Amino acid sequence: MNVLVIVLFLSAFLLTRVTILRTAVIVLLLQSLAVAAACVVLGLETSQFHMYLAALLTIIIKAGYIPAALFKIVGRLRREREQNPILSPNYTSLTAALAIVLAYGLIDQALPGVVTRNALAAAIALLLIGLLIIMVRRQAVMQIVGLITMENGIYLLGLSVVKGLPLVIEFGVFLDILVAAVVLVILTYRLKISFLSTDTTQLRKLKG
Amino acid sequence: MQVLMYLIVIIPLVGALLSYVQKNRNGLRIVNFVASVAMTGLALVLVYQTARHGALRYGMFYIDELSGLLLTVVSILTLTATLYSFSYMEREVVQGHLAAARLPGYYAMLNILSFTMVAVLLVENLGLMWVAVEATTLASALLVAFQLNRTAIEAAWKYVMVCTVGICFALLGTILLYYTQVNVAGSAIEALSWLQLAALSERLDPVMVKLAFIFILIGYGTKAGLAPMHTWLPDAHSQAPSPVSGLLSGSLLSCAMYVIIRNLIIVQNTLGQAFGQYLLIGFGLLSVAIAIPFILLQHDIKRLLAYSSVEHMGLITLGLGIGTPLAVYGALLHIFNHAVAKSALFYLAGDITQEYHTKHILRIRGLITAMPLTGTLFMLFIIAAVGVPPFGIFTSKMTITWASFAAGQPVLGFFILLLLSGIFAGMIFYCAKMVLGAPAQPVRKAQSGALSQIAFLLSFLIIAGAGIYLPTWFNGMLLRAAALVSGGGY
Amino acid sequence: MAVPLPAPVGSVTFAIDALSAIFILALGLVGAAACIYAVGYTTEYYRNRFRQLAGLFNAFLLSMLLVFSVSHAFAFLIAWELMAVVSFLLVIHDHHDAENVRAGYIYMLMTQLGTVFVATAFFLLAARAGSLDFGRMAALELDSRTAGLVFLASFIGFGTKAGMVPLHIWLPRAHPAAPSHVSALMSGIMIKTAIYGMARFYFDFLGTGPLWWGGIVLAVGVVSAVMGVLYALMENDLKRLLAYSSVENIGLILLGIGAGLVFAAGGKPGLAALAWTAALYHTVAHAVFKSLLFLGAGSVVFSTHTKNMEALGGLIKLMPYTAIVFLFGAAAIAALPPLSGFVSEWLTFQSLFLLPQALDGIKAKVAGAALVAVLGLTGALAAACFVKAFGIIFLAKPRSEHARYAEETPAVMWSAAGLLAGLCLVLGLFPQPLLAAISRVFAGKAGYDASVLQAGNWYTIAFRQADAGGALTPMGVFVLLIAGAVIAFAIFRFRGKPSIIGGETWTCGIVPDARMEYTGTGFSKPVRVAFRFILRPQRETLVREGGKYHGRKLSYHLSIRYIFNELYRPLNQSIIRVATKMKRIQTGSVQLYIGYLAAVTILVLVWNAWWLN
Amino acid sequence: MVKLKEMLLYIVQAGIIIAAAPLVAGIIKMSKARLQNRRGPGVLQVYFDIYKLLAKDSVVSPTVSWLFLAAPYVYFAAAAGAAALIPLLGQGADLFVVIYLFALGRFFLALASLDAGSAFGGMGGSREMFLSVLIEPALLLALMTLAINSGSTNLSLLSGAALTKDLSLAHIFAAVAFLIVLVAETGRIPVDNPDTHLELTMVHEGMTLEYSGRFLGLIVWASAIKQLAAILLFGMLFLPLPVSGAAGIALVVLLTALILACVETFTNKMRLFRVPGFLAVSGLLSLLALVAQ
Repeated sequence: MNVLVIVLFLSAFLLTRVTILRTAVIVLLLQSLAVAAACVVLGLETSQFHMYLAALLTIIIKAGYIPAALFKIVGRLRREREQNPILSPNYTSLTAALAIVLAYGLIDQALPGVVTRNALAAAIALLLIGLLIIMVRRQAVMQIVGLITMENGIYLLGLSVVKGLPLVIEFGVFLDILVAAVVLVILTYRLKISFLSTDTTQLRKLKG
Repeated sequence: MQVLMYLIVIIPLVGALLSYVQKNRNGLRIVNFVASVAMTGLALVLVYQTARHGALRYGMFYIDELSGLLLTVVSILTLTATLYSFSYMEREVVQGHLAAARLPGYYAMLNILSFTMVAVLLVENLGLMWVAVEATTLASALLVAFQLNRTAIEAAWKYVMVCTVGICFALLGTILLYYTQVNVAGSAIEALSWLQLAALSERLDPVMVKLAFIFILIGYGTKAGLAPMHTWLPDAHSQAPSPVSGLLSGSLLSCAMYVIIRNLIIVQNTLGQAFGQYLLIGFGLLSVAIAIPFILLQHDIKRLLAYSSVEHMGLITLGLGIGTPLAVYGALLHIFNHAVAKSALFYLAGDITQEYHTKHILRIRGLITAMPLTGTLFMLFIIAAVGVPPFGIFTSKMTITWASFAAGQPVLGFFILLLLSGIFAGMIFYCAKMVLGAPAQPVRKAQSGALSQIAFLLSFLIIAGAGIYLPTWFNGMLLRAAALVSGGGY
Repeated sequence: MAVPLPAPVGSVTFAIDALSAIFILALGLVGAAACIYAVGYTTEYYRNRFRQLAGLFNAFLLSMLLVFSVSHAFAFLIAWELMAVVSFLLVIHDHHDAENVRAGYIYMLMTQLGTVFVATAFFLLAARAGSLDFGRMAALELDSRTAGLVFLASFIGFGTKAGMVPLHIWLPRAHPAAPSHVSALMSGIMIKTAIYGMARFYFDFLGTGPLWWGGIVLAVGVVSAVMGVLYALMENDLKRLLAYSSVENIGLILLGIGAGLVFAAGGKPGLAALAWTAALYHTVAHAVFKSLLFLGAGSVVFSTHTKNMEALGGLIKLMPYTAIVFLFGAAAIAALPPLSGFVSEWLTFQSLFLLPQALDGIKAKVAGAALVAVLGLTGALAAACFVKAFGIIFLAKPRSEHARYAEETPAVMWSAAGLLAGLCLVLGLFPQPLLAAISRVFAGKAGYDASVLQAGNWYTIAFRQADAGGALTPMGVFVLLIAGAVIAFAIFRFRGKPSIIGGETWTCGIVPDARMEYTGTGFSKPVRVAFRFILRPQRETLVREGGKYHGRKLSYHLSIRYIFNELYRPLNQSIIRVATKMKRIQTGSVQLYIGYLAAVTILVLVWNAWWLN
Repeated sequence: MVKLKEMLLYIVQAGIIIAAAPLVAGIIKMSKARLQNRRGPGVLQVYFDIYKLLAKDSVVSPTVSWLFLAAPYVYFAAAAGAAALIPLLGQGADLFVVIYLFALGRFFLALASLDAGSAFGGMGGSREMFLSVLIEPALLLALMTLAINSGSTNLSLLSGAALTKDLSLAHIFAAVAFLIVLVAETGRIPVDNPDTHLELTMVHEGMTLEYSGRFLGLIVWASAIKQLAAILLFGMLFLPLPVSGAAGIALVVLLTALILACVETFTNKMRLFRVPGFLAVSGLLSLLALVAQ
């Protein structure tokens, strides 16, 4: 479990530094795999069948379909990369580090002596870093990556505090994430077609 | 009854399927007309039964007075939106904004949207509710982007990003709530059933519930357009095709508010009223206040209406925050009134923009001369929307204000009134600019399609009627729903 | 009577008591005349939109009736707002004129602000009473702080509707914009709904209050009266002149109310009743003669298609009946005996004059005397104003083509106005029935004692209080005037039957021309100069070289600055400025939007953590 | 019917004042002439003037309407009515009634001045109304100083109060204040010049410029009545009667007439826009009187 936590931290941390979209998607893939692995580990611990099912779904959707779709887009967006991000990678990393510290602090504050302390911290860190990436990256793909990271964080949180949600709800959540990814991918294509770039900071026409 | 409930869920799905495979435009119309009328009719029957006989539960499906009210809103708006869509989309095609081949896709999405909204209302589970709410975002996102021009895509992007992030927060909150439930009752019990949660609520861990509610409120509040998470709202509502704008503003926001109310009931039981009150009143006041500058200085007719929605959502939140049965009654009534009035306003705005080929307020003049029926109705609906009798919004607005005074918060009540008059100033100003005066271009009397006129008049009758008389069963339903919310417990 | 409304409003009760009855009486009188008038007025003018106009007009009447008759706060607010919106629609009836739309907008906005305060007043009370019903509110004993707040809120709220300075800015715009028979109702009755509201609050709900209530009302009344009539006198637009005159008359009514409050606070129940009687009598009297004047103005506009007085003149010969009824109105509003205006003016004078009795000390004396002097000033200015109005419009030669080809209006129009003219005379000569009705208002009200106002007999009105008293015999004055006229006639015929020789007006040898006549602007000049410290007149003279033989051509433009309107400008500008600044938060950046989301979450969490401790 | 008898008393009183008014006007004229070292006309001259005017034909402009012809009657009736209400024989009436009867006459005369369409008439009317704007507050203030103590504005009570009072400082202030108003109200120097026909200075005469013959006769007479009524008011209210009864009243009237003549002789007519200052002095004195009581 601790290995997974380290992988998760690392992936989140890496995300703050990458500027090449393809690399970001690869990191996301790794991260999702780690989450799936966490599911399996938890399944072993609790010997609940539906944890394996959840792991499978995670692999299929978050480590399978979504990265595939993103790879496909990224393949089309040859010249796109994260240029002049709103917050430079160094600062972003710094903030991410702060977020990790904050995560640990929050857990010690709210749930002192919890068994899954590290996993929880990783979850919160993922959540915060995902949010951070959405806020400080211009590229549409990076934002999608941030969103999925955030989602992973919440999922992990669910895993570590309540051993996952009931199965029906879990299904629904996965379905939603799938559809969300589809919608976002479609919109990214459309961005590319209409704006000739997937830089979201040019979406400034609607204001006031 | 059970069949009824399933049918209400299934009909839109079937409608979506049939629309998608339908190539014939007339067939498309018939399918959608039948589907929307059938769904609305059945939903109203169900609501009436609920109002008469109390809550009904079948498996995961549940309907009580609160969801009954929202179901009324959603079904009526589905009907009017569908009716209005016929002529609106037809004209879009005629004017060349849209390829005729995309119409089946539109109607399919529209049906899916109403399916998701009905699902939000009928499931008896916070988790599934979350799923359904997220589904509404996704279903409507493609509708927002339907025109596929730059602004529409921009709006859709912001819509999806902001709302999904928000809804992630809501998921976090829901998980935390689940955590408290598991802690108290173990995992044997039905997870995240809000009936169960409410029953357990007094034993839940207050600290966690507090945390959960903050995330839930901010998460669903994003969806409900509460400031300062409302930023996506004017973009999405102004860029969507007008029937969709109406549906988004009228029923989707209401659905998000409904989810907040469901959570609120549990939280209030655990924490007492004060905690939720502070948050709700804070967000409510901020929403009403933040809408003012945007309404005072606005050049886009649909954004004007969208900001007005922000304001109304704020008002509803205020009503919930004040929390007395009277205030909640006012808030619930306001949900209903606002939905009917605002959707009709969006439809009318759609007609107007199609006729004038612009959304810019200052380029629209002399509506009442150029489009007598549309212009008159637009003015009346604006008057209704700013809360002037004899329209329903006045009653609900004043009920909320009065409740605030009666609850011993006169300063808050006064501020509500004052802020609302700021909104009033902007809305009436731009309304007068558009509706009155002599039209700039030579007058060519334009009319909307017959079906859309029916939709307008239906909305008008409802909103005018609601100001004068509420049927006893409906009123009783509202009262019981209000008692549910403020009394806590089912 | 109770009518069920959508809960939680509950059932709405209707109750007509003595107070409502007086206002309903005025509404009935004026409404009937306006309806008859409309038969003639609307057919010609609004053929296309006749149906809308008629519908809205009747809705307007209904809404005012509701305002006077409901006895439930929520229903009152509904009726109140309904009245506002219907009259707004009537104001913008002729919406092709951008000026009207602007007038309507300002009206609607000010009314809305007023409603904020009216609703606040009602709800503050109702929250204490635990009920929205008037009866429960009246039965309530209030602590002085709440009572003070309710007083202020109701005064501001109703004052906006009444058009008291400085909340009057909508009135001179909106009243002229509406069709004339509607203006008549607006000026005659609608602004009186505010007086009704004040009376309802100060009699029924609040009871006797501290002295400063009356002080505030008196101060506002004085400013309204003087400023209103000054602006009226400066005005050359006939309907605006009448509208400003309404501001003045509201000021006079407020003087009565203020004096009533002072007396009540000072423990003089009899005088309090007297002062309120003055206010209520003036309310009815003003309703009648102001409607009459607006109907007359409507007839003038109907025939000449202009409201500009400088373009009128000589209508007394072309429209003789309209002229006579207008003259009645003008004389009544100038408070000339034996018409209705005089009776209320006399009552108001009496109550102000006795003001020192409620208080001790020199200040009260000076204040009372000053108020009486100001009332005298107002009366004289009003007389000047209506000499100007009648003289410039109806007398001398027509000043433009508009006036030259004017024709008398259909009989239905001038006779409707004639009814009101008759009422002016009746109310002036036989004030007793109305006074008796008014005195019923005070029955059983603590702090008021109507028995002071005994009608000695059918021709005298009198009051007598410990060391004060007064009597007025309008009928006697009338008889004396008739006798005087008879004597004058006798003197006139003293040396046989007179012969009258025609001869042009002497104008130093030139053929008289309409352009030599005194203008409205000229007529009001002395007052303008004397009051220039308030009116701030500005003039622009444009000199243009004329033809070879004509010398120079002068065009002259005069305007006055409305100092109270200038109060609003900085407010307006700062609102716009702040709004512009606030609009910047919606930058369009999706990253920032999510930043807001994150920020508010953190804020709420921090607040929560802080709140826990 | 007691009231009928009272009414008759009023009318008799009005008749007396009507009859005596030209005489008082003549007395003022004569004493003014004497003060200026002229012989002047006899005291009955005003009667002769009116008698002559009543025999003359009237020249009436075709511009005018019935109002022009009716105004002299109203003016006369109002003046006569006011005269009847001074508490001599009759019970007197309310102060405000007298003031507003004056206003009634002024109102119609000003209207009539606009009717002929000449610039002079309009100017006269405009100025007259302007002066009334200044006079009325001052007049009311002056009278208020008396009324405020008696608790009534009934003239008979007021004059009773004046009679019983000693000549205090306040009383003198008030008397002077009223005198100023009296001068202004009756249209005499320094506010207006009753003898001028110079366009730019006339006020009252400007209004009546278009009247001739019998109409003018009526107006001249009415003006005299109004003047006498005002003088009586002053005398009754502010001067203690040295002898009771008719002789006392006559004495008071004579005295007031003399004062007026003196004022006219020793002052110049002032510019129109200095009149506000003049009447402000009156107001100030009244206030002083109020405070001094």
